[in-house]
Order: sequence, then structure tokens, then C-alpha cells
Amino acid sequence: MKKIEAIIRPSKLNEVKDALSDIGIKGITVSTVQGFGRQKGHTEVYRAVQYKAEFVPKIKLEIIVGDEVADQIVEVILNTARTNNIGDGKIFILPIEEIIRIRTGERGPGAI
Amino acid sequence: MKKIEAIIRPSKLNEVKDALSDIGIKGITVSTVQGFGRQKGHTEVYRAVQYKAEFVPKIKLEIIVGDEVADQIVEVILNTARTNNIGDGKIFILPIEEIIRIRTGERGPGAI
Amino acid sequence: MKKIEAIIRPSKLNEVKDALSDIGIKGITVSTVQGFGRQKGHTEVYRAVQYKAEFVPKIKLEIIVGDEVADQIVEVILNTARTNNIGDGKIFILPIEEIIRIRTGERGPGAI
Amino acid sequence: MSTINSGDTAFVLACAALVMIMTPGLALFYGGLVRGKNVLNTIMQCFIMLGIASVIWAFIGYSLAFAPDRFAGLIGDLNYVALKGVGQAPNVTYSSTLPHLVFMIFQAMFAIITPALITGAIVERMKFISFVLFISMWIILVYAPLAHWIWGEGGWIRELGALDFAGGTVVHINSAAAALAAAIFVGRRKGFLKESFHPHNIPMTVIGAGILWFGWFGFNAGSALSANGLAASAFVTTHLAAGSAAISWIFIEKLKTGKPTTLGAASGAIAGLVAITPASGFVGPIAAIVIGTAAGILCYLALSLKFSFKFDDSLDVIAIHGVGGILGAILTGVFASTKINEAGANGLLFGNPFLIVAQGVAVAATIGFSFVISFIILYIIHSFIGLRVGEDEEVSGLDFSQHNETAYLFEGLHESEPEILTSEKEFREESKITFKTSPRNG
Amino acid sequence: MSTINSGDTAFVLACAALVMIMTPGLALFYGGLVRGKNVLNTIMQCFIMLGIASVIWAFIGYSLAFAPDRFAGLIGDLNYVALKGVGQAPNVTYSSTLPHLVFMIFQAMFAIITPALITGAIVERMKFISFVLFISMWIILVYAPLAHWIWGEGGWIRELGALDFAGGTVVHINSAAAALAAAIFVGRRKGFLKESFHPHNIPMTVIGAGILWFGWFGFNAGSALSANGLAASAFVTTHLAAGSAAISWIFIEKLKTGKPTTLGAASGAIAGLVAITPASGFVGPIAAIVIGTAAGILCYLALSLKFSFKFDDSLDVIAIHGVGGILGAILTGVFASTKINEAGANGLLFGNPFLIVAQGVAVAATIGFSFVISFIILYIIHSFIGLRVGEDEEVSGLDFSQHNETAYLFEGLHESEPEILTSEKEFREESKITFKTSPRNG
Amino acid sequence: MSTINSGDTAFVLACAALVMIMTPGLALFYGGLVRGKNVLNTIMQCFIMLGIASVIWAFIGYSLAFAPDRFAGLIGDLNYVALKGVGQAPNVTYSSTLPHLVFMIFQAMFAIITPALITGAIVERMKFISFVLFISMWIILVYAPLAHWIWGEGGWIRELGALDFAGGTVVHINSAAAALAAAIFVGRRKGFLKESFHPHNIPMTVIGAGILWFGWFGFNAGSALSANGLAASAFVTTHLAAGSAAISWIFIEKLKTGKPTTLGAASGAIAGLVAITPASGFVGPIAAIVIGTAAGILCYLALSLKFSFKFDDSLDVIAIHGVGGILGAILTGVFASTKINEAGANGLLFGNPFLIVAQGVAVAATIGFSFVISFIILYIIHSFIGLRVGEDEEVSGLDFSQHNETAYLFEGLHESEPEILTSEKEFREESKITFKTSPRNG
Ligand SMILES: Nc1ncnc2c1ncn2[C@@H]1O[C@H](COP(=O)(O)OP(=O)(O)O)[C@@H](O)[C@H]1O
Ligand SMILES: Nc1ncnc2c1ncn2[C@@H]1O[C@H](COP(=O)(O)OP(=O)(O)O)[C@@H](O)[C@H]1O
Ligand SMILES: Nc1ncnc2c1ncn2[C@@H]1O[C@H](COP(=O)(O)OP(=O)(O)O)[C@@H](O)[C@H]1O
Repeated sequence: MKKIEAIIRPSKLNEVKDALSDIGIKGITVSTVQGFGRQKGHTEVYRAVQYKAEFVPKIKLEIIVGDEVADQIVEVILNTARTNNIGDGKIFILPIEEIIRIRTGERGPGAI
Repeated sequence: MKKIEAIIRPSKLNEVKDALSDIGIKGITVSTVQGFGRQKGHTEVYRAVQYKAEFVPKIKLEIIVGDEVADQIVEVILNTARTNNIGDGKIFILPIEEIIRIRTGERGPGAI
Repeated sequence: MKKIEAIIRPSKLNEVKDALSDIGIKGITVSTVQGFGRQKGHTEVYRAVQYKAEFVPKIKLEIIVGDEVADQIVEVILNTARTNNIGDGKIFILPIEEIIRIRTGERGPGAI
Repeated sequence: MSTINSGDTAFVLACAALVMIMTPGLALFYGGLVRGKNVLNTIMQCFIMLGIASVIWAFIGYSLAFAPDRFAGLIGDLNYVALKGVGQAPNVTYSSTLPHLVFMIFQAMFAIITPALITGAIVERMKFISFVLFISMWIILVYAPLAHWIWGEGGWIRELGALDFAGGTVVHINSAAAALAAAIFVGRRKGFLKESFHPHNIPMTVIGAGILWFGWFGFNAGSALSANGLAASAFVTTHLAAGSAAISWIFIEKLKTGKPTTLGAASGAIAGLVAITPASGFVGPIAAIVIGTAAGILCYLALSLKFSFKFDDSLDVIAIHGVGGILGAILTGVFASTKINEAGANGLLFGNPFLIVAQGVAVAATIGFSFVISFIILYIIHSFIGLRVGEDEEVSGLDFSQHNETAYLFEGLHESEPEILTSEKEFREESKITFKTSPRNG
Repeated sequence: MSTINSGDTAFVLACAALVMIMTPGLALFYGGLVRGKNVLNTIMQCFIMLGIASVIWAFIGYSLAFAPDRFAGLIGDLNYVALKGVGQAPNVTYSSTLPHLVFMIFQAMFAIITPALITGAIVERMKFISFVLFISMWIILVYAPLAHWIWGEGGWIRELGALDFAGGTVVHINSAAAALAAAIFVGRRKGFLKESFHPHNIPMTVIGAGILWFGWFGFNAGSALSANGLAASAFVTTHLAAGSAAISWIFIEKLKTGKPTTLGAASGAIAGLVAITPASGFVGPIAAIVIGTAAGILCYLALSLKFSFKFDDSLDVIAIHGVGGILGAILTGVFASTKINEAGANGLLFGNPFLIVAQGVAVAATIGFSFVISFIILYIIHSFIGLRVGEDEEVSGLDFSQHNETAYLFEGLHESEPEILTSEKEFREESKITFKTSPRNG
Repeated sequence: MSTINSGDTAFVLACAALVMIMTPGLALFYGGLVRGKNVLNTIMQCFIMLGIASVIWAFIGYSLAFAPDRFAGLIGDLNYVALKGVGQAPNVTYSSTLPHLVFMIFQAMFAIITPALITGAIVERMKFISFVLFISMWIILVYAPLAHWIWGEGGWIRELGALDFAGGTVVHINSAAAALAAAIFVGRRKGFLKESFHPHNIPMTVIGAGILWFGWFGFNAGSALSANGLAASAFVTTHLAAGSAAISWIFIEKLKTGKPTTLGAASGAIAGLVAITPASGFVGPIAAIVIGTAAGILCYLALSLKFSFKFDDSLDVIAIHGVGGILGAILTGVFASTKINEAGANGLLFGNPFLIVAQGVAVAATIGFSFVISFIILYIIHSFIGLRVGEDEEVSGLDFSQHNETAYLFEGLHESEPEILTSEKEFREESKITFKTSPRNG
């Protein structure tokens, strides 16, 4: 099993989620994060003083999947989250040792 | 050492935290996430239009522990976070290579 | 490649970020978390009743880096985030299998 | 002769508007104190009073309270039902310089906020429909009779000589007695004494207090029913009592818990406003400062009652409106002076020990009547449809369980808007809306 | 003889202040309904009306509307341009007991809120500069003439005998017709019918509704221009209609979608206030309850129009102000009675079928004129500078794209404040501020 | 003969209520501009003025300011201490148609908001107790004497012929001079010029501005002390100046930084209101537009002062209230006309060059007196208990460090409520509450 973490633009969340749903992904955990990277934040102005926001709001997806679908998921995210502008985000793949469904106590791929 | 990530219901946080505390767990990092899974979100109504919320608020726990207590923690979470209804959440176990306490620079299990 | 997760004090974020930037780190993902640990939360008072807040606001940094810079990053965080008071936080190092830049589809260290 | 005075009319209409804004102010005050999952339900319980109480008042409440006395000072007759005969000419019984409609609507605003006050005792757990039924019956069976007893021409407590300038008994003690009945009957919130019920937005509460204070000028000064020296006096006493109570509350708080709190200042101000209400048109400014100071301290100390007796008066209606109202009623019996208001009476301090007795009777009668009848109404509703939401509904919050709504949607997930469902054929192809008013879909 | 009456002056000045606060109230009402990334732009579109509309009104709008009639009831002359001759003495044409300035500023407040109402139809996508231009021309070319037709001495609709006590046509139908033109011309928001546009802060909206209700007493009762029985009557009808509509809206909502909502109660109240506006000084309290009840139901049902016709009237200006305004205008023709207001007329119910015809003409003329001229103005601006922000700007939100601002910065990242840039030499060494007003830097 | 006029009384009482709501409005205006960890402390510093300043005013401040002159125009005597002799009959020195209490309470509201304005310069770092002490002494030693000089019968600046209709010097320049002293003495916030102090809730600020504008009608028009043409004139000039300044501020902002901001519109409106304050009852509407327009531009440019001189006037009290107040005082010397107000004087434009000199003297005397005495008071407090919170306390926020509170608790962690501690024996078994008022526990 793998853990796939993807940092994407907030405006792409719905599209990515729908696309993942379409290929049969049943569970995703989503959180809001702030990204610091090549993409630069907005310049805001308060009472004649300009502030450069260094952090850019991003969405983080966490998906646990069986080894066999990992590549497919990466593919789907690449296709839907891409705008070709700086700041599209990253996908990270981490190893995972176990997954347990709290409701049933099931372990392993069946718990996904 | 292991990293245990658990996605649980917000209403179970206190109970889980107290139970973990009771078995001697000293540190937990908690964050708010949105879950997409089998459990479906509320249907809300604004000005006669119904919206189906697809995301359900969840709490994510992250706990770094020594290998020997990992199973005990899973057990405790299973016992306290379970309601037997869809949406109870998941526990993921990830490998971890190192842990360092910033205050002291200690490394390894002693830094937990 | 490694994934470095650091839990730090909110008041140290700017310093840590600037220091990491100075050693050439190009990307960081930041989120707000609540920490439960040795450091105890504030005691607040509402209408003559005292509440002990058990959770302390913390910042979580996630940084994916090549194996060779991991130690340097740990060093930098230790130096900038430390106040020597309880609650300075932790650094965790996790293994990572792959990283992909969504914009270009690049994989591996080049995508960092 | 009764001719309408434009200054008085302008004043009392402005005061009626001020009292009206108190109810949204109360919605903020209470709304900030509950948890974020219950804020809309809390606001709604106040806001809907502007609808329900107004209509009931127009149809029947006003007549029961202020139409000519029917049974030995107990209730008004049906002469003004549906505002029959309540028109642009004065009702000389109550004011010869105001259109009757002005008096009626000014009183209506009191009938709106009084039941809204009760909600503080039952937030975060009562069924909305049961609340609406309770309050509808309560206005007719409790509020209107009590208003008649105390303010109505011929009302028995008024005849007794008890003084209540702007509603210490009718509004505050009355709502607190009903709140006690409701808190007991509806029961404690899940987690009471175990979990904190941390206010979700204190700035909202403080602003609510500011609006309440602002509106209270209308409440008290407007009760003079004329733009004259008495109104000015009531205005001043109101302001000074509120200010003194804010200070005394944070002062004792500092002694007891180490720091003065913002919520304490706001709560103290409300306690002072409550306590000065019955006295506002009968006492002088220094007496007002004494009353306010006493209210800040006593209401603070009274906060412990709910823990000692273990009823979950969630937002402290009894400590603030009950104890503050009783304090004010009694101190009116001490500090009232005919030098301030000829139509009033002298209190203990000015040589008249009888007033304080009358005040005590008024307080006791109000508490007894309101508590008992409220309990009976609650019992009836409980028997038929229940008073309380299910435990699941309480956990998920009343905003969702009672109203299908969520109060806030902040940054970050803006773009991850929930899907819209549809059952309208013509949209199905291109969208996912469920639209519930369409006649084709109804 | 005309002498200034202090009671009337006090009353109408207080009412002018009440109408003024309606615009910030509307900013809250609308602001809570949009997404968090657009809340400042939404608030700004209302708030800036207090500047723009006020200045235009002083220079030209008031004269066009209320200076002596110039062309056959179509427009006022330029006598009052830049408030020439508008002073402390009364303008006996409109009121003999008020300083002329009082009448002028009371009317100014109507000219401020009317264009602000339109914004509900185009929030979250219109360029701020285009909006400002649109509204500036609109006040002169649409609002002022219409006010003259209906309220100006010699205005042709007024001569016709149509009644509009406080702005059912001039304010509500007018703004709704312009809103329709704007919603169509500016186009739908990205994601319309596909995504939900979930309100970001419903408590903000409900409080906005409370403030609107409060201010509406000034709007309607103040339109009596005197603190008298008529003002009292308008005050009472306003209140009862608002309350009834809040109830009827949540009642039908409960039938249709299962639960009464807080947003529904607030929306219903506004619908009731809109509908009673033209009628408020001509009908009695029970008629007001009927009008309010009808408004709550009809406006709720009218919400579906935008889905049927697929125009994105984002905050339902047409359903609430359009349909509510038309309903009110027509029902004025039914329920008006000279017993309430001698200067008015009898409606259908009191044996006069002609009034309803005049009301129909007024409604039709208002819709036609406002829609057409609004469309032309929009067309001109569209041709020169465009009406709509770019798609990127819409996605990132109008607060940032139009104003370089972000509405909220909540807990957690407080310490991670963004860096401050500088271009001021002397600061460069020690800080990173860009300061844009420095003369050395300008 | 002095008889109370009900219209005037209604008006000035309503205006007093309007000025009262300005202080909660200011709490919102300032509260939105600070960081979320300091919002309650900021609100508290305003709110508590309603208590502290009111009580001080009643006991001593009013007498010092408005009792008969004692020493050569410098201070009032002690005749009105504890409101002795301040009753329902008029004080003909100031108004023959109002109860004396009305005049007193109207003035009290000014004594409340003036110290509250100062807080903008020291938010986010001053000890609450030191703030309370400072402000208590300041009201007695600075505000009351200055009010006497300028408004008191026999006050030396008043005798000089300087004009200040509603508080340009007494309120705005005065508070700004004290703010400067405080900003310098208390010192810069940690991170000043290095970090941004991003406003945490701009909608809160804009709504605060709306409430301030609303209340300012009471402030300025109420200063006519009568519901007459002059009040109407002041009402109109107030409104137009505010509107023009909102426009001119966002206009210059657009030129300088590319975009008009919502915060700019709100700030501009306040600048315009400040500038028109001294002039409001002496100038006509077009002059008001000129004054407002100038204020929007000049106050915007003045924002750079704090960066040039590196004092941390956190919320720009000096730029807005100081510069705006001075501008208004001087332009009163230009535009004042006895055609608007016979009791006033002509300004430069109407052939009288002397008025502008008197205005200059008033401005200089106000700045000098206020700055010096404020500095001395601060020095004394500094010496005894210190002015500033510890660095740790500043970092963790003043809400917690001064008041043990947290402003907001939003979604997500609702259920993870903090534990409740107890030390009450009887609860220990079943709960964990610490209850601090229990007599057994006290
Ligand atoms: N090395 C990294 N570690 C953790 N997060 C990263 C890293 N690099 C980038 N990110 C995240 O990805 C987001 C997008 O990266 P950015 O450099 O702006 O653009 P791009 O993805 O187009 O290269 C960042 O805002 C940050 O949240
Ligand atoms: N494969 C997955 N990857 C990541 N998170 C998941 C996954 N499956 C479930 N989750 C998380 O667990 C939560 C509960 O899952 P759900 O399918 O609703 O119920 P259950 O846990 O009872 O099977 C989801 O809301 C989501 O946050
Ligand atoms: N075992 C752990 N697993 C996950 N997070 C931890 C763990 N221990 C500590 N933390 C996080 O680190 C933060 C700081 O830890 P704490 O024990 O308070 O102080 P210190 O880091 O000085 O030992 C905690 O608030 C929590 O967020």
C-alpha cells in the first residue's frame, strides 16, 4: 500500500475529486495548507502600506491506496490538477505499513 | 519507531485523547481535516436550493511512538473511536526514520 | 529523498522559513495544528469558570528534500526554532518513494 | 384634552425602534456565547420572536394586557383584539399625547424581547418547533397577564402600589423564572460540568452588549412615554447603572480569578441595565450608580447558583436577569423618590417602608406565576411532541439538525464547494440543482 | 404658514439616520451571502454608495427629482443644483414643518440604498470601476427621473393617482428591474448551476437583516414627514408585515424542504418589508399582516425564476425586491383606505377599482423605464471598458483582484505574517516596507 | 423663559444614544484592524470607557468642564460634583429648552469616546491596568479642562472667538495629541517595520465605520442642542463630508497603489467625519464637500508620518484624527459663515481673516496642553507600575495575557473542548469545574 499526498490549487479540488471518484477511489482526506514555493503570493495593501504575502493557500490530499492503483492516481491528478502555471503543486508517494478501518477493525487493503 | 495517523470523528477526540493519555502517551498532534468517503455529508438548504456537502469534518491525529506500543495505541483508538456507524475513520501506520526533540536536540525513541 | 515534518511554535515560523530559504530550500508546505504534549495550554476564564485548554497551537512544516540536505535542514530548524522552553516541538524524518511536479510531470529529486 | 405632541411621538417611536434592535442585539449577545454549531439556532430563536411575538401581540396579547380590566385586576378584556380600535388617536388611559398605535407598538417590542431572553437557558438542545410552541403559549398565558397585573390600568399589583418603571418584573424576573422552569425541564446539555462550552465568538457577544445598551435607552427612557425631564432622568440612570456594573463586575472578577475579562465587562453592563430597569424612572443618578455597582457584584456571585443546584442555565439568564431583576425591584423600594417622579412613591430611604413590601409581593407573585405556568406549558408540549432534540442532533449541532444550515464557511475550501443535487428534469442534463419551490417539482 | 416643528424635525432627522444605517446593514446582509473571497467587494459596493450617491444627489440628483417640474411631469429643473436654495427654511411643496435640508437629506438616503440594492444581482464578478460608472449614471438617468415621476410635485405617475408611500416602485421595483438588466448583461458566475455558492457567514446576514428592519422604520414611518398618527401607523404596518413575512417564508420552506431556516426567516422579513413599503402609509395593521404573509410565500416561490430563466441573480434581488415590490404595489391598490390616510385613496376593497389600475401603470412604467435605460448604460460601459473581471480574477476572488485586500486572517498563521516590501531608501536597511504615500516616493 | 421643548429633548436624547453607539462602533473599527490575538483587548479598551468615563464624568468631569468658570477661563468649579443640582430643569447657560440632565449626558458621551480614540495608538502592547489608570487621570486632567476652555461658558478659547461646533479640537486633536504621547512613550510593537500587522477582520472594521458614521449624526447635529434648521444643516454637512472623503481617499489610493480599497473607503469616511466636526454647524454643504475631499487626501498622505518619524501609531490616530482635526479646525476658519449660523462667525472666505488666527491658537493650545499633560501622566504611571506588557505577553497576545480569554473558537475542534478544572469538593467526583465565585471556595 502507498500513501499519496498531493498539494494542489484550491480551485482544482472539485475536478480532482470527481476524477478520482470516477476511477473508483472511495476515500480521500483533504486539508487546507499554506504553500511556500516558486509561486509568489499576492501583494496586498492596507492603509497605503504594501504587504507581500509569501504563503499561497493550497489544498492537500491524502489518499491511501493499494500499490496497483498508485500510478493510475498519479496520472489522474496530473491530468486534472495541471494548469501549466507555476504553483500547480506536487505529488509525494510514501510507503505505508498498515491500514485499519476503525468501524470494523479490518486491516490491510480491504480496509481502504 | 512508527508514525500512527488516525482519522476520527470530531466528537470522539476528547475520549481518544484521554484514553491515550491514560496509557502514557505524552505527545499528539491534532489537525482538522475534511473527509471524503463512504459516509455522506449533510444536505444543507439555502434559499430553497439544496446542497449536498460531500466533505465531512474529521480530526486527524498524528502520533509518533516506539514500535512496541504501536499495537496498543491502535487498540485504544479502535476501542474509543468506534461507533459502528459508517464514517468512524481509519488508522494508518507509517515507518519513520528519525525523531528529534527541538528543545534538546535528542534523537531517537528518547525524543518521543 | 526524505520527508521532514517539523512541529514548531507559531512565533518561530518566519524565522525558520527565512533560514531555510537562505540555505536554498525552495518549497515548504505549512499547516496549523494543535499540539498535545508536555507544554500545557492556557487557563481561560469565562463567566467565572476556569477552563484549561489542553491543546496548544503549533505550526507543522512539511519539506521534501534530497537525502543529502536532510541533515542540514534539521540543523537549521534546531537552531532557529529552539527557545529552550518546553513546547519547542519535534522533527520527524520519514522515507519517501517518489515525488512528482504536477506542472511538468517531472519525477524524482529534480521535481523538488 | 388629548392632543398629539410631535416631540413625544417622535421620541417614543424612536424608542420603539431602539427596543426593536435589542432583539437582534440579544441574538448577537447569545449567539457569540454558544458553540459555532449552534449559533444559527440561537440567533433564530431570538430573531423569530420579531415575527411570532409581534403577530400574537397584535391579535390578542395587547388586548389581554392593556384593554380595560376584566376580572379583578387579572386580565384585560378583548376590546383590542386584532387591534380593533387601536388607531391614530390617543388612548388617554396610558398617554394623552401619543397615538394609541405608538403605545401599542412600543409595548409590542417588550413582548418580543422578553421571550427571547428565556432562550439563554435552553440553547444548544431544544427542538425549534417545541420552542416556538412554548413561546407562543407563554406570551398569551404568562406575559400578557403579568403585564396587565403590573402595568395595566386596574392591574392588581399596580393597584398595590408596586413600582416597575420599565420591566424589572414583567420582563426580567418573569423571563428568568420561565428560564428556570425551562432549564430544569429541558435538562442539561450533554457534557454539562464535564466539558467546557467555550464561547465561539466573544467579539460578537460584546457588540451584542453594545447594541443592547444602546437599545436600552429606548427601553427605559421611552417608558416615560414623553420626551421630558423624566425621560432624561431615566436615560441618565440607565447609562450610569450600566457603566458602574461593568466596572464592579470586572473588579470582583479581578479579585476572584486574577484578571478582568471582556466578557465580564459586557455581562456586567447587562446586569446593571437589568437592575436599573424597574428603578430607572424613580431614582436619581447616584442611586443608579449604587444599584449598578451592586448588580455587577451580586450577579457575578449568582453565577455559582447553577453549579450548586446543577441546572444548566446555559447563558446565565437566572444569574443576570433573575438576580439582577430582583435586586433592582427591591432597591427601587429603597431609593425611589417622588422628587424624581411625582407619579411614583418614596422608598425606604425617604421614609416609606411600605414600598419595599409591595416590591417584594410583586417579585414573589411574578416568580410564582411565571414559574408555575411556564412549567405547565412545558409539560404539555413535552407530553405531545417532546422538548429536546435527539442526542445525535445535539452532537452534530442544532444549526444543522433544526435548520439544515451551517453558519460559517471560511477560507480554504471555498473552491471545494459541495455539489448541488437536482431533481428538476430540465436541469439534470446540465446541472445538479435540487430546487424545491418549482411548481413542477412541488 | 410654515414654521418649523421641532418634533417633526427631530423625527425626520432620526429617520434619515435610520435609513443611512440601512446601507451598512445591506452590506452585511449581502456580504454574509457571498463567498469569503468576495465579501469586501460586496461590502464596498454598498458602502461606497454613501459617498458616490450622496455627492451626485447633492450636485444634481435632488434637483432633477424634486425641483419644480420641467417637462410634463418627466423631470425636475436645475433650480436646486448644488443645493442652491436648499436651506434651513421649509420647502412648502413637500413639507411646511421641516427645514428644506431635512427633506433633501432624507431623500438622499433613499438615493443611496437603491443602487446598493442592485449589487445583489452582480456580486462576485463585476469590475469595481464599471460598477461605479454604471451606478453614477444610473442615479442621474434612472433614479432621479423615476423619483420625480412618482414623488415629485407634478410627476406624471403621481398625477395619475398611483400611490407609493415609501418607495415600492421608486426603490424596490426600480432596483430589481435594473438588477435584471445587470444580471443578464454581466452574465452568470463561473460555476452557476454547477457549484454551490454557499453563504460564507449567515450570522452576518441575519444581523444585516436586523439592521435593515431597524432602519426600515425610518424608511417608512419617516415618509410621513411628520411625527404624527400617520407615522405611527406606517411604523406599525412595517413591523407587522416584516414579522408575518418571516413566519410565512419559514412556514412554506418547512413544507417544501422540511426545515425552517434562519436565512429564510431573514429573507422573509426583508420580503415583507419590501412589500409593505408602498402600502405602509395607506393600509391598516391587519392588511399589513396579509401583505406580509403573501410576500413571504410569493417571494419564496419566485426564487425559482432565476433557475427557470437561467439568469444569475446571485442574491435574489428580483425575487425579493422585484416580486415583493410588485406585490406590494398591487396590494396597495387593494387595501389602501382614506381612513388611514386622507391624502391617499381607497383601494379595491373599499370600492375603488381605479387605484389598482394606476398602480399597475406605475409598476409597468417603472419596470420598462428602469430596465431599458439600465441596459443602455450597461451597454455603453461594456463597449468602452467592459463589465466583468477576468476569469482568473473571478477565481482568485474580487477582494484581491479589485481591492488588493483579504477580508479575514484568522488564528494560527498570525505569526507568519507576510513580509513587508520597501522602496523607501531610508527604510531599506532596517525594514522592508513599501510606503506609497511618501512624497519622496510618489 | 425656559420651558422644555419636547422636540428638542427627543432630538438630543436620540443624539446622545447615537453618540453612545459610536463607542461600540469604534471597538469594531479598531478591533478588526488588530491581530486576532489582540481583538478582545482592543474592544475592551473602548467598551470599558462606557463604564469608567461615565462614572468619572458624573462625579467630577462634568463639573470641571461645565460648572461656572472658576479661574480665568481655565476650569469649572465644583458646583456640579456628583451631579448635584443637575436635574430635570434646564441649565439656561447651555440650553433653555432641554433638561439639564440631557445636556450633561450628551456631553458625557463625548467624554467616553474621546479617550477611546486614543487607544488606536497603543493597541497590542499596553497593560490594561495602566491603560485604565492613564485614561482615568486623563479625563480629569486633560479632557475636562479642554472642554471647559473651548465649550465652557467663560472658557478662554471660547472667549477668544475660536469655533468648534462638535469637537474638532476637544475630541479629535486632543485625542490625537495624547495618542502621539502614548505611542512614543509606550513604544513600538515588537516587529514594527519588519512584520506586517495585517488586519484580522476587515468586514468588522467597515461595519464599525458604518456605525461611527451613523452615530456621528448625533455627534454633530446633536451639537445644535435643538431640532432646528441648524441641526439639519450640521446633519447634511456631516454626511456630505464623510461621503466626499471616502471618495477622495480611494481616488488618491488608486493613483498611488493601483487599487481602491475597502479599508480606504472606511478610513476616508472617518477622516471626513473628523474634519467636518468643528465646521459642521458653521459651513454650507458645498464647503462640506470641499472639506471632506481635502481630508481624504491629506489624511491619506499623513499616513506616512509614522514611518518617517518611526513612532508606532498603530491604527493611525494621528494621521486621521490629528491631521483631519487640524484641517477641519483651520478650514472652519476659512468657510464659516454667519449665514449658516448666526451664533458663529465669518471665515476668511467671507472677509474675516481673524477667525483663522483664533482657530490656529485653539489648535496649538490643544496640542500643547494635551501632549504635555498626557506625557506627564504616562510618566507617572510608567514610574510606578510600567506601561507595557512583557515581550512574552505581547507574543502570546493581549487577549490572553490581559484578560485570560480567546476571541474565537471556530469549527473543527468544537468537540475537543478543553477540560474544566475544579476545586469545589462536591464537584470533584463528578466533574472538573473550577468555580471562582462560590462563597465556600472564595
Ligand atoms: N520541497 C517541497 N516540500 C514540501 N512542499 C513543497 C515542496 N516544493 C513545493 N511544495 C509545495 O508545492 C506548492 C507548489 O510549489 P511551487 O514551487 O510554487 O510550484 P510548482 O509546483 O509549479 O513547482 C508549494 O506552494 C508548496 O506547498
Ligand atoms: N483510502 C483513504 N485514504 C485516505 N483517507 C481515507 C481513505 N478512506 C477513508 N478515508 C478517511 O476516512 C474517513 C472515513 O471513511 P468512510 O469511508 O466515510 O467510513 P469508514 O471509515 O466507516 O469506512 C473519510 O472521511 C476519510 O477522511
Ligand atoms: N509523540 C508525539 N507524536 C506526535 N506529536 C508530538 C509527539 N510529542 C510531541 N508532539 C508535538 O510536539 C509538540 C511539543 O511537544 P511538548 O511535549 O509540548 O514539548 P517539547 O517538544 O519541548 O518536548 C506537541 O504540542 C505536539 O504537537
